[in-house]
Amino acid sequence: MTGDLPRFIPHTEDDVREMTAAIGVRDLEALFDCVPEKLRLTRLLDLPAAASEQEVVRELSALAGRNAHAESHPWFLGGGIYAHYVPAAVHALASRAEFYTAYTPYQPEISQGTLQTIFEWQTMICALTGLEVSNASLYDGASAAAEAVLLAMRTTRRERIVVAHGLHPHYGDVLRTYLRALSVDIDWLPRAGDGRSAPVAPAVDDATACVVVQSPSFLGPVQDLRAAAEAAHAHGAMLVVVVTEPLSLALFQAPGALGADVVCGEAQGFGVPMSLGGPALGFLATRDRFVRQLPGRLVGETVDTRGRRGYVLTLSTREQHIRREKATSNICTNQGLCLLYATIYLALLGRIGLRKLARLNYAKAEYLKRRVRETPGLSLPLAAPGFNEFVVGVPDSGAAALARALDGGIVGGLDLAPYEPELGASVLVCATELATRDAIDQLVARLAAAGAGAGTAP
Amino acid sequence: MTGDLPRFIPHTEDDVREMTAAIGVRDLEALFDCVPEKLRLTRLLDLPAAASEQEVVRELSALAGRNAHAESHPWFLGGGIYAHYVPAAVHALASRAEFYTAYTPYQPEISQGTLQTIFEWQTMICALTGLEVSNASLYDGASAAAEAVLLAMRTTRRERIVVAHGLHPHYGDVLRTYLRALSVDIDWLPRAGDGRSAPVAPAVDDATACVVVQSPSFLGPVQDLRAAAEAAHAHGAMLVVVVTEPLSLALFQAPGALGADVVCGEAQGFGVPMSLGGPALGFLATRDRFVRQLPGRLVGETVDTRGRRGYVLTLSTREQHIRREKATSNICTNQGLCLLYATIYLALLGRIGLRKLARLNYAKAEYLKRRVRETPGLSLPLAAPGFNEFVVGVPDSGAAALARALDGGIVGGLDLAPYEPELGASVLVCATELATRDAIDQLVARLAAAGAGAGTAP
Amino acid sequence: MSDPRDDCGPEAVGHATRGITWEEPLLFERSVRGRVGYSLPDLDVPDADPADAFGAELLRDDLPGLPELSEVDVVRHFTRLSTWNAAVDLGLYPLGSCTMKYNPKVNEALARLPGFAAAHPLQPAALAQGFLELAWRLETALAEISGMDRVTLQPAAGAQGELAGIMMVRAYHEHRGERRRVVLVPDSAHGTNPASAALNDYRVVSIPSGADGILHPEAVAHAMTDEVAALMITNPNTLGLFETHIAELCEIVHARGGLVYGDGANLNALLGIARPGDLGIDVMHFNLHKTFSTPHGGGGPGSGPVGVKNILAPYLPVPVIHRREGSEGAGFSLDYEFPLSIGRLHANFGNAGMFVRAWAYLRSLGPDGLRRCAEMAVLNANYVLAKLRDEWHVPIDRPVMHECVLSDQALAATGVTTLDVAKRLIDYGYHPPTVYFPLIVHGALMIEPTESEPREGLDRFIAALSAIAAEARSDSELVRTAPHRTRHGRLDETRAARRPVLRWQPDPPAS
Amino acid sequence: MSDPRDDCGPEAVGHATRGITWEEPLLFERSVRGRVGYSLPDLDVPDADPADAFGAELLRDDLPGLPELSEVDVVRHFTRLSTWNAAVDLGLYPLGSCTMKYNPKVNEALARLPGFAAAHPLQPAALAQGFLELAWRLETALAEISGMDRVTLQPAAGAQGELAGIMMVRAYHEHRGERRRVVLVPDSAHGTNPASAALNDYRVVSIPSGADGILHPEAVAHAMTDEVAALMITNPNTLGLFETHIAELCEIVHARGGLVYGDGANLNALLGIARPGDLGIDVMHFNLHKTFSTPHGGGGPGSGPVGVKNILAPYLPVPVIHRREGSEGAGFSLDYEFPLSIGRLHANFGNAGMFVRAWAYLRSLGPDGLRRCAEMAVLNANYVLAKLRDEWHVPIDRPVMHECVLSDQALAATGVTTLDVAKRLIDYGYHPPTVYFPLIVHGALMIEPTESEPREGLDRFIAALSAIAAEARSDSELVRTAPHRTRHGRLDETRAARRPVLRWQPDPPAS
Ligand SMILES: Cc1ncc(COP(=O)(O)O)c(C=O)c1O
Ligand SMILES: Cc1ncc(COP(=O)(O)O)c(C=O)c1O
Repeated sequence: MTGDLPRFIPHTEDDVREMTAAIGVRDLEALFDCVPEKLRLTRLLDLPAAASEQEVVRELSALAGRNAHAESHPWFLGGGIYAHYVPAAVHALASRAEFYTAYTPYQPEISQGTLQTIFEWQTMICALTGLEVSNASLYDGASAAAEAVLLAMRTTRRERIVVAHGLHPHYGDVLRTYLRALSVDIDWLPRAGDGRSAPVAPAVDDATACVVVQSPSFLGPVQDLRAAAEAAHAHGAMLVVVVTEPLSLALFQAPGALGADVVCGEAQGFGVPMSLGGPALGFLATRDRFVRQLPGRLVGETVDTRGRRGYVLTLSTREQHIRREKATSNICTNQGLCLLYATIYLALLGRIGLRKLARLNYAKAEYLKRRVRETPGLSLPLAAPGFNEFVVGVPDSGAAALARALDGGIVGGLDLAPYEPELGASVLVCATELATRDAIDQLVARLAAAGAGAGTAP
Repeated sequence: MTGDLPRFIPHTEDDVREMTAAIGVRDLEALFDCVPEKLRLTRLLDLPAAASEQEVVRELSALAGRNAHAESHPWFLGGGIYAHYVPAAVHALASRAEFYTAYTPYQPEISQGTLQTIFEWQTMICALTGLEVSNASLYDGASAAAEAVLLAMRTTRRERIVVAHGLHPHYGDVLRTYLRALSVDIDWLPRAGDGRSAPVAPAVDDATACVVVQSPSFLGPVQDLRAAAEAAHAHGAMLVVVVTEPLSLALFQAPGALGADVVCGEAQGFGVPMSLGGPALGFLATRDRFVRQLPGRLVGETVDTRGRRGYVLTLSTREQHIRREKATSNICTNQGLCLLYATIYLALLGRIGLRKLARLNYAKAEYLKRRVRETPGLSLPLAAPGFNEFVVGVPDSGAAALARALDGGIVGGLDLAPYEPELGASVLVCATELATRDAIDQLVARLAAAGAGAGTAP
Repeated sequence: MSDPRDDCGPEAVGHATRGITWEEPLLFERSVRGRVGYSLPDLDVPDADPADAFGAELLRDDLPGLPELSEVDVVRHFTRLSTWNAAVDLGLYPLGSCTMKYNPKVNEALARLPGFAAAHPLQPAALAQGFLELAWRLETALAEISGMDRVTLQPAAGAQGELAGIMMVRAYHEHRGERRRVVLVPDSAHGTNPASAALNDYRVVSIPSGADGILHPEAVAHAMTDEVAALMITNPNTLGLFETHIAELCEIVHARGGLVYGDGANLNALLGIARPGDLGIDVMHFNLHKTFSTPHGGGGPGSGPVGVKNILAPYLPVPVIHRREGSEGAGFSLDYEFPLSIGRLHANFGNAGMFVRAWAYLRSLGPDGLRRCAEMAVLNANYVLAKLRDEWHVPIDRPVMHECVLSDQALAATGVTTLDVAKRLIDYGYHPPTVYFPLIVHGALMIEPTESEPREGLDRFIAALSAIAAEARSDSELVRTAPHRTRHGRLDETRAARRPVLRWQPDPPAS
Repeated sequence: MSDPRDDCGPEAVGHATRGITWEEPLLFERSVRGRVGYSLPDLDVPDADPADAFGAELLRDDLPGLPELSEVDVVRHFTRLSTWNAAVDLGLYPLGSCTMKYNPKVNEALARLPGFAAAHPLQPAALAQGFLELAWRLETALAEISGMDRVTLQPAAGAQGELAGIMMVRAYHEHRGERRRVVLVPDSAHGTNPASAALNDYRVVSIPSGADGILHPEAVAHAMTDEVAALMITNPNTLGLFETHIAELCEIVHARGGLVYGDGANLNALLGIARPGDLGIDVMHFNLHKTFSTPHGGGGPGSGPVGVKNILAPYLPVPVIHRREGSEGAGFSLDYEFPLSIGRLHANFGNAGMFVRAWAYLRSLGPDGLRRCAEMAVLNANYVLAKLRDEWHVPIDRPVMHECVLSDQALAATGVTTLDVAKRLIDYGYHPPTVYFPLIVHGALMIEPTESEPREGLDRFIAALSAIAAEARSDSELVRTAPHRTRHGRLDETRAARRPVLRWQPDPPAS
């Protein structure tokens, strides 16, 4: 920059002179007298010199230009973060400075906009999960799953966990990380032939705090939640259901209605930009009786001095700023703005639209499945039905098949080799409302064989 | 769309039923009984069927993708609309719905945001032009120039106009269009050798309503405004100065200080997106004594019932909604939102920044000039100095030279053949703060000769 | 709070209340010497001193009139200012004749795409095919919607459209060797109509509306002479009434060699229902910022395309967008070969950014959606009328189209005027309707709900107007001193006009 | 208006007033059967009935808990809600410990570029080089700023950063065969510190701060045993004081084999002035949403990168971004080969969108600008303290760094508490400071102006606090019943906790 002061630090040299005088210090340097001489940095930081706004825009636009994205390519890559269309109204409203330049609504009289939004979110998450209480977001689906397990351990005072096959592998990693310090024994169940998890019943015992089941699973199949609930409850354990594609909640029976005690996961699919997987939107809902074990912020209804309805943060005795080492979680800053995105999105899609959208996703995936079935060289290794994502067996290797798709300008899905090697050459593909029939036909042709074009479609 | 109702027309079929009942009509059809049967359209309009939001985004994004723009190419094309960097804060603030979904502030108590902004704009335009009163925008620079001439004709009750050479040719066209119905005699002055206009003095007489001088001229040169003012005033005529690159006002003496009675033109350069030339921002300022002849809206200061300062639309007896056929202009809807863009922009750049930016533009243009001078095959046909834009003589033809630039990914300027054929093979090039030294070197090399690369730069 | 100035009636009605608002002075009063709100790149070329070329006296040495502020100051300034406005996104804005419909958000996002927002009007047509195609499609769609043969998008707003239209009328007559000097304008017309005619040096003759609020053939026949170049008509008119005699009126004018100009400001009521071209209109303007949902921007920009019948096509402003079939798909170019053209009206294409929004809107609605607009707009206006008919005076009580007009006559005894009602509506959270227009209705309150308002929203608005009527009788002072909830009380417009203060000036330094 | 509840003192001070505000019910109360706010593409493939695969009982037949609204309803709903918030863009938000600095607009625009906002975490590294380079550059810059050797960006907020940091500490000790069970935390620490330690199954031992508000070597030495895994220290601490004994404290801990965790929430005060790594800190977290200007989003998202010295590098969470020099420039890949890694903390990269904003911020400021942040933040805090020292009780009156802490003790006689002062500040247009934290100060008012506030803004804030102190003495009722200007009066938090209503439920149908 032309040696100008930073445009968003308002102090002029006159300000500095008068303010140091008012404070009674010699100069700016003197403000740091409390920092022992020998601890002070005696050089400038070794960082690139300041750039002007137009240069910063150029630099970062160039970096952005070197990333593929769902608007530059037909997109079949899911695996926990989903490419859905986000209505323009969501961005327009979430960009209101009163929302995004505020912080946690500690002072309700001047934060009702944020508080009412959270209350609306809590209400809709309860409706979608079939449960009674939802918090005001957690970091992401993975930490939400870990917090759910901790909630179950606190509630049951047990330390054994059963994890059904199909939990997102990264969630599994995060769960291990969160539990490392605690002496927890985790039983990871194998996969059944149809792609679902092996039955949980045999694994549950009276020492089990909870059974964790992701449905639809990482590989796509919808799991048998009712059986899992019965097995868990038979031993006084809790059922934690994990959801990574929230849109599936609009199609399938609410996990709460099938016996889940906690439903948690990732709500990015509800109108939050993919943004390389973060900021995302962890959610967690449970039953009223577990509310005092709930991690994170919670908003409740109350009245003001004039008897007028309003909203406040409540039951904070669960939280770190009051309970400190005895808190239900250490979370403080959460994913509030993503919650706003999702609340606006759900308000727009609503009772009817969200179900229609889920059906649309299902139909696209089913068509893709059919085309896979019809196409020599491709296979459907897993028989269990799912929502908008499933495993496709490819002739050579996942990497090769995806490279062919990319040659056709298509981001074709996720190579499963690093995740489920025993599935052989396969990719995880996801079809949302953004997938056109033409793109699907192209994808199938390219996954199947080198050089093949959409021509192979009937 | 899936046969759904439009998402932004809220009526449900129940609403329709109950409302028609309340009105006492049979059905919707009956609401149009007042439209004679035989005049009604008996078919659906022949338009493409409704598309979903995601499809509309795809379609229009594809169309947008087929236009070159200042972020996709180094940009040296000006000629009345200028590529300047617009700070992100301008867009962020101008996107506040309270600004852009409101209309003309007829009701001041609920429109102070818009009114104060206009008052601030009026103040800054007065400062920039060196005049005393500014209106709240006109359609664009061309209609502003036409309105200025009409103002002068009303004021002087004369019908002869002298137009110095260098008025933007499109402005000249619009002036002709506006004056066609009135019996006006327009004297178009020729160009002097140095690129400025031939002296105006000889052309002015006692029948002359005004002298119109654009400075910097369409071809770049700064004109002799003082001489024009003296010549005009000597015969009781007014001097109308037209400005198409408003940033030049930050570098040069205010036209008002040099004797201009009206300063008008295009303010797009002040932070308004180029947007293919519209919406643009016509401005017009004059002296207090001519205020009753001013076209367009005007905001003034006043107080409310509690003595608190506030702003209102004022002196509207000039306007069509009061004066009808006797109004000073027929304008109603103006370019309010563009005025907001420019007011925010000027607030950010401010007293110091705007001058620095002008100097930056000048330096870039001077460097480009120097490189042209040094480069065999290129010439500077016009000697008179200017601001950030000037004419470059090229070896073969403007079209060929610009095609070479485009091969290098550069939008190199405007081919002057259609505008100033007698200048021979030449292009009008403009260098703003967006032009990097490297791009300038590339441009010069490519304008000069086929295949030449930046290599030719020292 | 119990102060009636503060609390306006039952919550059921009061759609607004009082809350905290931030104060904010003028930019100039916030300015601090040396404060920086800009950031400019370093010079990567040698600096150049303009004094070398111009000499100091031609250069400015300072810009004292501009402020010095940081980005933080500026952001807070305009964010706060914005909170003082009413807006469509905050609530019903039933400004009659302005069609303040909701502006779909996706239109804004699309208009901001660099391919539109950062494109230049003078870039070669080959580099602007996407824009030219969009503009061409929009022209074609507007022609179909209106029943016109050709459309130009150039006029920047309705009034400039009128100007262009009347210019074409003039060119048409002149080309046929006729020098007609009169334009007929109904007394209910918007001010821009006579103003646009006058700008074309036409003498304006006003035609009285009938007692039923519409034009009658006799009135027009009586005024129609060979001197008359055109009749300017607004249909539906400014009372919200359909001009049922339109066909006959056009015949009368045409019979004497005149043309009929249609003011399309109220086209919203006719979308898919009837087409001006089919009614006999020869030339008309559209207001993209009304009928086609481009935002009003706090006063503009608008966009006023003009549609014409073939007889007027030769006179269209240039350039005209031309579509040619090419080997690989269609191509678009700019055509200047219109020898009879009235010329240019805009330095470039007009308000191009509005074309993008309007086209996105048309694509979102399609033929059924457009018709739905008209139906719901008319439904809403008639619903409001039906619910208010008993309590309020309705000067001309007939079924309306997109808007209805009430008057303050029923409140005469209370001393409460239309202006008072408008101001009191603000306390209830509504932007007031258009007031005192059309001029032929004394104390007019012109209400245009548009199709964007849901039924329950109208019910609240209706309840507010009823409550105000009651207040006028029970506590007229409360209404006459409104608004009470806004940051400002009623502003003194007379004072502003008597002692005009039109810009900020620093107080003389108190030395 | 003269009601003191409505008009707070001289305009000079009152930076806020009352204006109109729109009411708005819950989404669910606005819902209307059959209303549509979505638009979905037609099915271009055969429809498929999930019942065929799942049978009806596994499917949902309705979503009664969700509303049915049009886009207009939704836009008005959230636009109105937004107007009920205080925000940095509206005014000073001096929430202590949260560093509510201004969020430059360009950062938002850049984070919304499709190349960032629409990119996927699992796309091949080859298709995400721009992002990986940005993340790598940010890591490198944070390391330089903090004096740490390596940085991970994965933690989603400061608290998760603490968790990660303490996990690494734990892994470090365990790898050396040590099983230490205690973490030392000063009594002035933020609640997340003990909570994070506890999540790692550490016993938390609280260290008392000295009378001068900082930690003393004796106190730490006294608590330091071979059982202690780490000391968690916040520097500057939550009283805004620099821990002058930091070097000695670190030595004490290191001498007994412990490590020192630095809570970087207050790093803003040290930018370019001193580096935690040079002070002896072994591991620390950054809060990008504080120090590096990413917006607080109404509660989040934040971002809590963690920096470590080389001794802890083997334990960093995976994946780690790896940079390799390639023929045509550098390339970036994801490295999972960290056998001793604590593992993953986030399903993906962490809050990547915040990396973009933070990097844009760093590029905009450069080394001089960063130092300027620290200087102006510290200048502002000391200025506020200097101006309020006489009127307000300052529990520990020493030169501060980025924030200062007052208490309500001076008002004890008036019965006005810190909470009352906070609420009354709202009437003056300010978001209240952090209250009742740090816990060691009774009735704490923790004020962090940050560098974003101009001097005259601080003067107004100071005047407001003085005015409130005066009001407390002259009309304590006015302060104890504040706020008065907001849409809501003081809300009953006790009732909310006693009878929790945590979601909306329809009233039982009155059948
Ligand atoms: C009936 C009528 N005609 C013409 C106009 C002028 O249109 P514009 O404001 O776009 O110039 C208006 C605008 O309010 C109008 O209501
Ligand atoms: C001193 C201190 N430490 C830690 C934290 C926790 O950081 P975060 O909210 O980002 O999780 C905070 C947040 O307010 C804090 O102020």
